[in-house]
Amino acid sequence: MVEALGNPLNLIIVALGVGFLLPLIERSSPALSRGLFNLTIIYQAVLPLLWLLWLVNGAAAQQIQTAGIAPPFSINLRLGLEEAFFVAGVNLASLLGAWYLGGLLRGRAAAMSVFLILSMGVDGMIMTRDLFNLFIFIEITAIATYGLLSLERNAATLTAGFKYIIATSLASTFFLLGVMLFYYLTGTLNIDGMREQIAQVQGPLGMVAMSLLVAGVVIELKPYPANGWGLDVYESAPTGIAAMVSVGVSAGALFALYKILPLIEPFLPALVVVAGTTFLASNIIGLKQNKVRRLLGYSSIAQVSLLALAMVLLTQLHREDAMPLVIGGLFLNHLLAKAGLFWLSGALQRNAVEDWRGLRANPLLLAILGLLLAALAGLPPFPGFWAKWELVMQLSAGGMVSWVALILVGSLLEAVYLFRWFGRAMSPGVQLTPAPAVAQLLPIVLAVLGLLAAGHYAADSLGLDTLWVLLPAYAGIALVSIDGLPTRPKGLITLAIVAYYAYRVVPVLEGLTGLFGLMLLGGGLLMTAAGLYRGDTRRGYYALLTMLLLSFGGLLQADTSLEFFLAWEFLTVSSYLLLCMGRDAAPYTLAYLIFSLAAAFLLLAGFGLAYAETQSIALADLANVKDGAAAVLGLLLLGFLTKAGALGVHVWLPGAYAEADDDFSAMLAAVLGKAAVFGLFLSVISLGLKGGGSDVVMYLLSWIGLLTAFFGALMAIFQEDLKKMLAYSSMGQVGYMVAALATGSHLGWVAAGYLAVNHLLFKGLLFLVAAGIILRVGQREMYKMGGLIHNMPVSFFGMLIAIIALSGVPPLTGFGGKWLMLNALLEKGWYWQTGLAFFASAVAFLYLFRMIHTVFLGQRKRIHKDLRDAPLALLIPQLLLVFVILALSVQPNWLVNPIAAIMASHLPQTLVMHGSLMQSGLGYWDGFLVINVVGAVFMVPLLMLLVLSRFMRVQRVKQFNIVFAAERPESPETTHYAYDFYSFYDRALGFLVLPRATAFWNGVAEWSHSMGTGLRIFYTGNGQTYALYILLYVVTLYFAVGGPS
Amino acid sequence: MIELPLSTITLGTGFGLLLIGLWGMLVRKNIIRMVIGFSLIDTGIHMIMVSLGYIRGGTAPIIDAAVDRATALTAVVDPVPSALVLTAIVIGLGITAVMLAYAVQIHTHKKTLSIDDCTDSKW
Amino acid sequence: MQDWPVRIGYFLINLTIVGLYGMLLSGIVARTLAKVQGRIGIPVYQPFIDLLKNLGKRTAVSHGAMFYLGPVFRLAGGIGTLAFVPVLYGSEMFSNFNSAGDLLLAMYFMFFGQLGMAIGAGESGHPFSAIGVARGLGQMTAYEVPFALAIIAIVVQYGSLSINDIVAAQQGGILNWTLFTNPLAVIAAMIAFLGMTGYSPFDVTMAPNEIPIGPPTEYHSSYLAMMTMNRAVFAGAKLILFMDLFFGGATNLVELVIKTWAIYMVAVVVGAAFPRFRVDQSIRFFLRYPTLIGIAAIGYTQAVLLP
Amino acid sequence: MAKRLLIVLALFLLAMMFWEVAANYTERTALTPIATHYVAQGPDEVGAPNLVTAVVVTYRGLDTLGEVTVLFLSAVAVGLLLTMGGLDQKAEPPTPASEIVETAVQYLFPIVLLFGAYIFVNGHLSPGGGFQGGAVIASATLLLFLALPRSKLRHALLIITESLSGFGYVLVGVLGLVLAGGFLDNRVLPLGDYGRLFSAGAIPVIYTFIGLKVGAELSAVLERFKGEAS
Repeated sequence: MVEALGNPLNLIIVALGVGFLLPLIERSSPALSRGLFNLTIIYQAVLPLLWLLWLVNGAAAQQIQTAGIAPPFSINLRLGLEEAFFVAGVNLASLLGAWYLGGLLRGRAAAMSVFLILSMGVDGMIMTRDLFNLFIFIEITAIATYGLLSLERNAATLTAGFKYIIATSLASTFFLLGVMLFYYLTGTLNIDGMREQIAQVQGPLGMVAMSLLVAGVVIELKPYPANGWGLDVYESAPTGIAAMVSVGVSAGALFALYKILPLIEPFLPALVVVAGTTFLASNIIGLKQNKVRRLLGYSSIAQVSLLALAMVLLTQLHREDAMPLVIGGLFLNHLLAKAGLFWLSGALQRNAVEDWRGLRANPLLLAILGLLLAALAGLPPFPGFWAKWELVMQLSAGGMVSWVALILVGSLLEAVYLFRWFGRAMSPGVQLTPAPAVAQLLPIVLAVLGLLAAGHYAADSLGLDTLWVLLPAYAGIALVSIDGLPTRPKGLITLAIVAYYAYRVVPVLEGLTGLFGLMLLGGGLLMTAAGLYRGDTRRGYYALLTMLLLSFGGLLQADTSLEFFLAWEFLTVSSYLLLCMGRDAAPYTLAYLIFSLAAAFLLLAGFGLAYAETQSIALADLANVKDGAAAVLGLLLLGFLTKAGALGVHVWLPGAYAEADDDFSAMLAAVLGKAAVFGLFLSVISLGLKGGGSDVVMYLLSWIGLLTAFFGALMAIFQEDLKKMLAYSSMGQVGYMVAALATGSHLGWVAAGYLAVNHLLFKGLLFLVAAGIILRVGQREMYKMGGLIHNMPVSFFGMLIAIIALSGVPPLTGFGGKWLMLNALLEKGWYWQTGLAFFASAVAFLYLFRMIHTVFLGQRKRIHKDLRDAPLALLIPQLLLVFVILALSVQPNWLVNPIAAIMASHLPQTLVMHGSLMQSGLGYWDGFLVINVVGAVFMVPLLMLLVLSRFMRVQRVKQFNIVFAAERPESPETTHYAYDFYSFYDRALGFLVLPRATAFWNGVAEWSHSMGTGLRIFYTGNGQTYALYILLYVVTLYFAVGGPS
Repeated sequence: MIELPLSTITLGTGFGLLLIGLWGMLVRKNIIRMVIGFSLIDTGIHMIMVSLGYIRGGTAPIIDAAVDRATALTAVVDPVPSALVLTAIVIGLGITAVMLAYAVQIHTHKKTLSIDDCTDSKW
Repeated sequence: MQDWPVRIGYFLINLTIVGLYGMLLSGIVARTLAKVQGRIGIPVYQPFIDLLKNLGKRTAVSHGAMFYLGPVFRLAGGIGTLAFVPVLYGSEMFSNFNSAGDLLLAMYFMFFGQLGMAIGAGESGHPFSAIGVARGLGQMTAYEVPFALAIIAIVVQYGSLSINDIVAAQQGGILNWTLFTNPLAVIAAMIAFLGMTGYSPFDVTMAPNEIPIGPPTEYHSSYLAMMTMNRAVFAGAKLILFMDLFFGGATNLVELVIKTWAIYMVAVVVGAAFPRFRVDQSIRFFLRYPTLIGIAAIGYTQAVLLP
Repeated sequence: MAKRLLIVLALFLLAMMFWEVAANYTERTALTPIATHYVAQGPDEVGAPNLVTAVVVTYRGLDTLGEVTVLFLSAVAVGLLLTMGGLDQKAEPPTPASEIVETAVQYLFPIVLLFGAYIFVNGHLSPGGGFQGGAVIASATLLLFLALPRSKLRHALLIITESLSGFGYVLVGVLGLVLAGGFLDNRVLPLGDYGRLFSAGAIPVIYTFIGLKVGAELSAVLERFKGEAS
């Protein structure tokens, strides 16, 4: 009996038997028919899952005969691992889908039967090994879909349905013709039999047969541009049905393609082109789309064609062993995420993307949306991430670099429109309509959970220490569950977790990773602690922050490029979401994400190229790359530079740094930016010293670094917004590090490490001071402040120390960085760059002075009379940073010696230390002596002034005790010279900082949008035109591949 | 003049019907006419299917008094395409019925049967 | 290496000499300018009188702590710069604390006083101070470029960042001076020098007619006295630096006086002859030909001097 | 016009493809190995003289089950589409048929039904079968509608017939799985005497189910299209 229940054929038998009976049963007992339907659909889902389990555990693939007669004389089916996987996926989706559809199905026996038979039809498409039988199942699926489409009765659905019928019936007509020709040529209908007889499929008839067969299946997969009919259905069908079409029917078609691949060898290249074009075109057109369902339609088509692309490419490469992870991962990802999103859009009854505003008021829905979108975009820990990784590695190893590029570009575009949607949901807006019923949400939640589980499993299958590498995500999820607590306890919990984590992790790290471990985790802890000054509700903030900080650990501990990339993506995701929490961050978050993802994809491409050469994903093996060293280095550097905000790709930076929450800005600029520097270090250490092309890359890098430094500083001086100024300043400072790294000398790398530490200290300090100011003043426009030194002396002191440390004026830490860097540049013989570095560091004085002057000096506004200094929670971290800066100023060796030792393990040491005296090849510097001399020299006039004024009763004067234009001014607004402070500089050099990069990227965006417009002109909405495209597709395929003999 | 084999003629006719049907489907604006076009395509396909299964000089694959088992192997046409065509006909019928039902509903909702007016969703 | 008290003593001697010399120099300059403009002008000792007068005056007002510290920073910057530059070549007594750092240290330390002063002046709340600082800093970024390029050129030329090494390399005859071995660098540096001294045409920072004396507007009495002192020391330090780098340094005080006086006169003469640039004009000026000359100097050094 | 040109071009190219097939097609002179098996072994394995039926019902029984499913689905789809808020109700009342026709139909209707039943019961012996029989039955319904537009079918009966015969078909298939060699094996019943009505195992049973089901479904479809006009 149990055995009978486990017969895979039951998938067909039970669905049909129940399907036929339901209308009858409904007449006597609707409740019974519902119960039977539920039972059946659960059975249909459980059975293949069990089989999957058995097969994974070593059961043999099932060959199922019918009619008691052996194939090829009868029809046979197969349930192997891949079939079981697809069937289980599809049936799971239809189970959840039926649950979601609920009311639409219930009470309509006819609809329930059709739904059952639809998923049965897909199962059949997957399992059958007979070509004509495949055609039957295709038709069953198609007609069931036609029936379900009619559940919603309006003009759009009906016309879309009719177009769908025309298209699919044409496709199956061609398929049928192809099948018949195959039968004529091979004398069998059995797919395995045909494979044996494949030699017969040749000549003019073979060509036509193959092209018809391919066309039939390919059109089912909705290739661009012959896919308008599919999109119309996605847009107008009931969401539950659209989801089934998108995931179920497509899965069947995909599997059909998989089955016929061996029969159509000559068409593989054409298939690749078709799938690639469709993937790219759909994603480009998606950019223009502002209705969610059609958007999901484009995404669906893109994902399915990506699956097809991966399938065919891996077949061509004979890497079938990679298919389970790649195809399985991508499929499951698409299945659950896409269905979940369709359901969500239906449950919320919002179609226009614009209508999703205000979803942030409901954290649960927002979380669901975010997780599903993240999954769809291929972010970790979801299965798509692992699949994409493996795919890129395999394709790179196979030398298919241009396909890697296409896949990455397409994925990026997809992320753009998906996260634009998410951005809308994060924007403030109207309150939600009443929240959807739990019954509708539950399947969606289950889909999310399924995705998480699948992601975990996929990571396992890659042989990772899954719990450990996914720790950031899990910790984040765990913290979400205590999100109800008040803010400060949550902050303390985060601190405790991260502190313990750092305590465990940092001591284990060595060398460079140890240095960055201290910086990233130590700095992260400090900034987190500073964030405790905020007591307002910050939903999810600490959960994400924990994720971010733990990902630092992942980044540092990564031994393989996979682990590195994973941690990197975690960083991207968590920082993006944290950024989204900024009150007015919405317009900037998308740019942040796009550039971050672009950076990540560049890294991925770089790692892929490295893997292609070394067949290893160990980071240590990056150094073994030889021929492709320059290319790998270039890609990695481009990726890290994008994340670091180098000139040209910096456009995301100011908005992001400025609009993030104030304490998170400090984290972003001071700490997170160092992750990119770490990456730069990593790539340069592994690949920068290989000579040849690498030298060119490093030379270019030096220019990029210094131009970034210069333009960062130059743009900073024109900002009125305090945080934007700091943002540009950060950009510039990173430029120096880049340039120092580019030298590829011991001295230069010491400089880079020193600059990084120093930047962490002073930029963290500056952003924290800024946070305090903004908290008190409620403003970011600097010219609306002024004279705050009297109210906020400690903050002033902090900023003073920070700007001296930044400016590079001795005796504070900044000079050490400048000295090391300039020495390194000069030693390298990069004189022009050195000149530019001088210029850039001089320009920095301008914004530094402006910042401290405009905020703290000059005339105080009347409304600011009673402001107090920043809260203690902010001041203590500031003072800590001040203390560290001062300590390192007195003893620069405490910093330089360890860094020099670390770098000496990579390069011969050129920086020589005699006690406190440092010697480079050109010059020398004794930091300890300098600060003593300066201290002493400072004492002289100070004492002098003290002595002199002892005899005088110095009186503190009132604010307006000045004479200005022969008047005593009365109003601080007119007297505080602050707005457009460097207008003359603008006149002199302003032409350099016209927003060219922004214009360029806007141009790119506009261009892609108009590409989208251009590409979608094919979608006229006319069913006849669509039929014509299909016809043209068929003939094009035929003539492109072979044509008449 | 070369004498064409029987099945070549039916094959050609099938292709011809298919093309005519396609023409109807692509050019006629009236949905009902498009459905008729589809029916023609279907019929064309069926003719092609049967033709492909034809064996020179064969008869219906029914083994009874007319064709005994001994000679059957050389006397009958391939039964498989005949079986398949039966299935295909039924499926074609099913699709045609659904198409017509859609046409009826479209007419109810839009008061038109012109395919050019059925562009509710695009881009 | 001697004991600290001795070194400090030496430095104090240096400081005094340079300070006095700087004061004298400003008197001479004032006098010279007056002659050029057809006035009688002040006696050369007038700066000393002014200084004493200012020191003796009572100061009654302060705008706050930073305002108070501004002149301290300023003067410390001047003295410090001097501390890091060797005054006479080959003399231990006149080598100051040159061992603390190389040319880069001296270059960056020059900003110390400027920045401190700017912040102090800012607290006064006087718009003229802010305007003056803005202009001063803006102009500074511009003349820094040819100056830095010239420095790079000679560092390339002499293969060292050490001021002592650079002076040493110029010994043994007038033709060994940078002035003759690398004239392009010297031209670039001297144009930058014009900007540094703040004489016309680059005197828009102080611009006595527009923003009465700019940054120090609110400073008076002993504050002003300290600034006057600084101007003497700082000018002296800068002159010595230029002399060391471009004019062969000096081995005795007489040589020092002659050379620095001559260098200073360049600025004075030019200042007497040209009207004032607007600040954006001067920025563009420095970034045009002087910068090109600086670039040419590096090119020349690399292409002609090194091989 | 450009579109028309494109259509012509597409059809021309398609015609070229077809020409390739037709021109290179050679009429087959021998059966394929599989067909040979059917012809040679079919009568023994399946016991049906009509080999097409043998292939349809047994060898490719799954296809046929699918085919029945397709028909079922399209009947349901038509039902879903045309019942709820369905047809235009403003159609003119149909003109009644002449008395001769009405009378003739009363006599013909049962005969046509009987003929349909004959066709599907004998499907394994002679040309015909469940689908053909079912279609004939449906043509009886059509005749009825043409002659007596106001006539109604008994829905309950239709649904019961449809459901039970469909279920019965599946059940017979399952019996094959349990009692004989596999799903849809016709040898659950004895093959009987070759060429007799009660022979070829379950084929006549299956064809009966199919005939009833197809007849019921097509009739239902016809009634849907007729609408509620009355």
